[in-house]
Amino acid sequence: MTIIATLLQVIPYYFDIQVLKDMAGTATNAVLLIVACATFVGVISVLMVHAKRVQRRTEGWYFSGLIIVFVAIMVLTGLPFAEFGLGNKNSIFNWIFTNIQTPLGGTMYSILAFFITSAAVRAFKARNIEAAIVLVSGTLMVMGNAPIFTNTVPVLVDISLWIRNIPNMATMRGVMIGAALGAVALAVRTLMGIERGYLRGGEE
Amino acid sequence: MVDMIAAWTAVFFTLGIYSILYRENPWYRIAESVYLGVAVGYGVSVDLLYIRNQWSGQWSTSAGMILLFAIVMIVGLMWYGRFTKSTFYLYRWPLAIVVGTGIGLALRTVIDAQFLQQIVAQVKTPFFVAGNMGATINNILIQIMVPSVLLYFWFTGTIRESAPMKIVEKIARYTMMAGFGSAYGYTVLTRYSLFIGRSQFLLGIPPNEPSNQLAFIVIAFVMLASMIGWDFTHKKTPEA
Amino acid sequence: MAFLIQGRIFGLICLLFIMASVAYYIKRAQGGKVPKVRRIPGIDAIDESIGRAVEMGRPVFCSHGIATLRDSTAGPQTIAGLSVLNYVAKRCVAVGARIVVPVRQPEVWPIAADIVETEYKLAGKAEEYSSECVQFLSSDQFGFSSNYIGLMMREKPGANIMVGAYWAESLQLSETGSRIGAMQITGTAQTSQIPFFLVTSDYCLIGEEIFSAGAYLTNDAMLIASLAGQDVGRIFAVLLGLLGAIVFTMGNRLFLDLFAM
Amino acid sequence: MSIMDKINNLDRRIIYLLAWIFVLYPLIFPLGLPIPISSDARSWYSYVENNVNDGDTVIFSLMYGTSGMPELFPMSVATMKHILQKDVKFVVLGFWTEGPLVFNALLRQVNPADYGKVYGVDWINLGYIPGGETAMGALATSFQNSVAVDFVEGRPLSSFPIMDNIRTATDIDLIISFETGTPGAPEWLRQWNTAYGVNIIVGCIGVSVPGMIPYINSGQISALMPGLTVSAEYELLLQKPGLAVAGVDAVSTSHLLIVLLVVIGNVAFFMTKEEKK
Repeated sequence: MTIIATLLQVIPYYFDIQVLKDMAGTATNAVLLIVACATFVGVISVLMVHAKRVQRRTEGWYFSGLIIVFVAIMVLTGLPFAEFGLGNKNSIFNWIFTNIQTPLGGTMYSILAFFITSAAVRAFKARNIEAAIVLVSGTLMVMGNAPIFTNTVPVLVDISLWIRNIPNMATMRGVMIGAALGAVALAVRTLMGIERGYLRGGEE
Repeated sequence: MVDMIAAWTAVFFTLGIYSILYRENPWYRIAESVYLGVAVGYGVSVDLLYIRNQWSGQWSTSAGMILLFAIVMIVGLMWYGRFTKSTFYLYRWPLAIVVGTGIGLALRTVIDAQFLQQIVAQVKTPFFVAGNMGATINNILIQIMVPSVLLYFWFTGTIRESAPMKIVEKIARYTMMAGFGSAYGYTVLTRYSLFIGRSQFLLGIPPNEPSNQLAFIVIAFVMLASMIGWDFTHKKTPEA
Repeated sequence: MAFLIQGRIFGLICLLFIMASVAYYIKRAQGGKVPKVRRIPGIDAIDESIGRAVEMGRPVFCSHGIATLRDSTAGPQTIAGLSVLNYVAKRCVAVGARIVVPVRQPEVWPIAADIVETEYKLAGKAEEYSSECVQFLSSDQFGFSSNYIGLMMREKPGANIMVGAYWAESLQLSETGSRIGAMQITGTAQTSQIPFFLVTSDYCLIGEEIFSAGAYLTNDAMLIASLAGQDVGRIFAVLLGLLGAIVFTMGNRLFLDLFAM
Repeated sequence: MSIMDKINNLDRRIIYLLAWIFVLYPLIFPLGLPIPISSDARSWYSYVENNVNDGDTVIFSLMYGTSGMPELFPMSVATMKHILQKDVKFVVLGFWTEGPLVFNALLRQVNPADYGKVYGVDWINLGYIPGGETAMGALATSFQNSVAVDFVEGRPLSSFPIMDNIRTATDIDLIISFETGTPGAPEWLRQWNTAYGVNIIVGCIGVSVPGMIPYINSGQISALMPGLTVSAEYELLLQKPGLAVAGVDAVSTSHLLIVLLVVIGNVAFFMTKEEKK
């Protein structure tokens, strides 16, 4: 099954066969549907964990209760029945989305500013040559991005551009080519059925 | 009034997340739990809408497609076999299809974008650029660095341990440290841009809601006071 | 050439060549010829980190990234992460460490749960497996990471092993792990995230090392042999790039025409 | 414990507090630091100015959510203003769930009608298309099969005159993509550039920039707008200073903070090392 699905994607990419091309298109759409069907797997898993906590009144069970309540609200108001005023035009659904989910997402993302600072303070120390290289290139880059530095020392822009275009580009390209090789090898192993990680029978 | 509740709610959850910077605390746990609940529910609604839209799109156009749709749905339901002991292996069917498609997509695209295109770019980097010393040096550096990085990952055989490879390894490690260091430094900008965005939101700077500012001051005070007060009365320095 | 699509022929040749060399070495291994491999410190350290967690009486967190299985570049990384999970689960069950696997994708959850549960069953400890071992957190990227951070801050794992495709949450998770003093082994092929894993974790697998992690951990002859095939592809890539550039420097477009085939 | 030891083991929370101060202060009391203009901003400006011709059809794609807005929204607004000055048709679409939400926010900043553009004739909004890279590939083969109805009015695509001439990837001259992750430029390149040769320019967050450099060098991406600072420069080139210019002071101070902390950290590191000797 895995092999058929694989070939259906690969062959039409290299060979000009219209029938297969159409089949591949339909198959990809079908796969997206299959994946969408899995959506409740997550809900069930979350409920299994948190309903149990509420039931047993384990430490912090009221937080689990909070989770369940919000899952229920969002699932019910978000059902795709616009005819009954539900779905992405529902006012409760939208209110929660804009005033809770959006700020939470944005904040969570922005919290990285703090982490990147504290990690840099710890890691950017000239312990040895390699660490010193990280320190120098990292700090030059930080300076090259800030108008306060580039305005007084314009050459910083050229330096950081050079680092970006030469060592950084070389690193990314090397790692990328290597990762492509790794991915192909992994694909071969999976297709030959020897990489068991993802799909295991109960043998062993 | 309605706008105000909205502003205070948004500010509350924003600060709830930031409170983890001080330590793990109930404010964070509220924000975290609500986020989890909302996000799970939201994901479901997006997926269900997708299924419905697909059905009203191309899948309901002919009898053959409707039949296919039914088969796809049955396969989709097999995921749930996982939850009962007798049918748990059923989930492997949809999984096999999904994994196969993924590998197929990988095989057709990885080789092209991550392998060939990069080698083409390598080939287009000549060792000598007439009349441009700087570009010549840069190109030669690239021609040394990229193969070194690639060879660094060499897994098998004894060649990897040979003397010339030690030099390659050094070049590769230094290149990568410079490369990763610069990538790190560069990212600082993004992360701070995001935080600046959130700060503009908290301060109520347009296009954000001006009433955020008051909410920011009040809620930040309450959260900080409660956490620091608790630590103070319980005489324990919080763990970092 | 109407049958083969113009511009993709050379890509197909490369693909088939690499696949063939990988397959060749796998076949050769079946005949008993296994190449010697260099060690990767990060992979060797997994056992140490689990042992440390047990000593401290703390759980082990193991995550396989946040990607699906069907993304063309991130999907294989998820598979690689699951291979690592398989080994970590086996070790944890063997030494009695509590394992926690946070999952982001609904479609990946069943496999992750299956992998861990199977290891418990194989060791005859089926009753110790609970739904808390493999937790689905949220398909929202930061919903997932906020919950992961919360779990780490509360449970204070002794080891945090993350191998797979990560995006912005890489630093959120690994810096939190470092904050609570967990021993961290991380790895990803997402080039933009490697720097963060590199500076915050004890060991970091870079790029293709994650794909071979499964081979190293199982120590399966055939898996190891496939790495030799990968090395053939590596030499091929280096030669192609260098020769092509030399020819191009001399003003000949031979190689570029070849690529455009 | 000496002061230097303390600095070596600085409590993370002190760093966090400093970060708050260094960002909030310049936002409350703007410093008005000068902004030099880089080559990135110039090349983006000149690409849009010179390579987008009258009569072209452009895909305007917002591939980010509200979390990406601080960095990407200013450049999206500025580029939209730039595009609107030209006689081009544009299709708004995205493969990111929150894309339409962001676009609505963008409409509050720039209104195509002010530039004489008519919905359905000069531009159309197809909203969010789920399915990631797979859907991206499908869209390239047929707009009509991938998207049933438009996002604004919910009417079939055939009812809009603009869609008469837009059927497959070959009808598109340029993709402008603003993005925070996957799907993003690599997917666009694979499905649209490699496969159909459609040009693409990308606005991305700083973290994605190093990953984009190989594509820029190989010429697959025609222009790159990396992050907030360059957006501010672009706003100045366009002579429409906006959101990015306002935030750049805080960029300067926060970066200054990091450099200071790193320098102090290294001084402390070497001083304690000396002592131990």
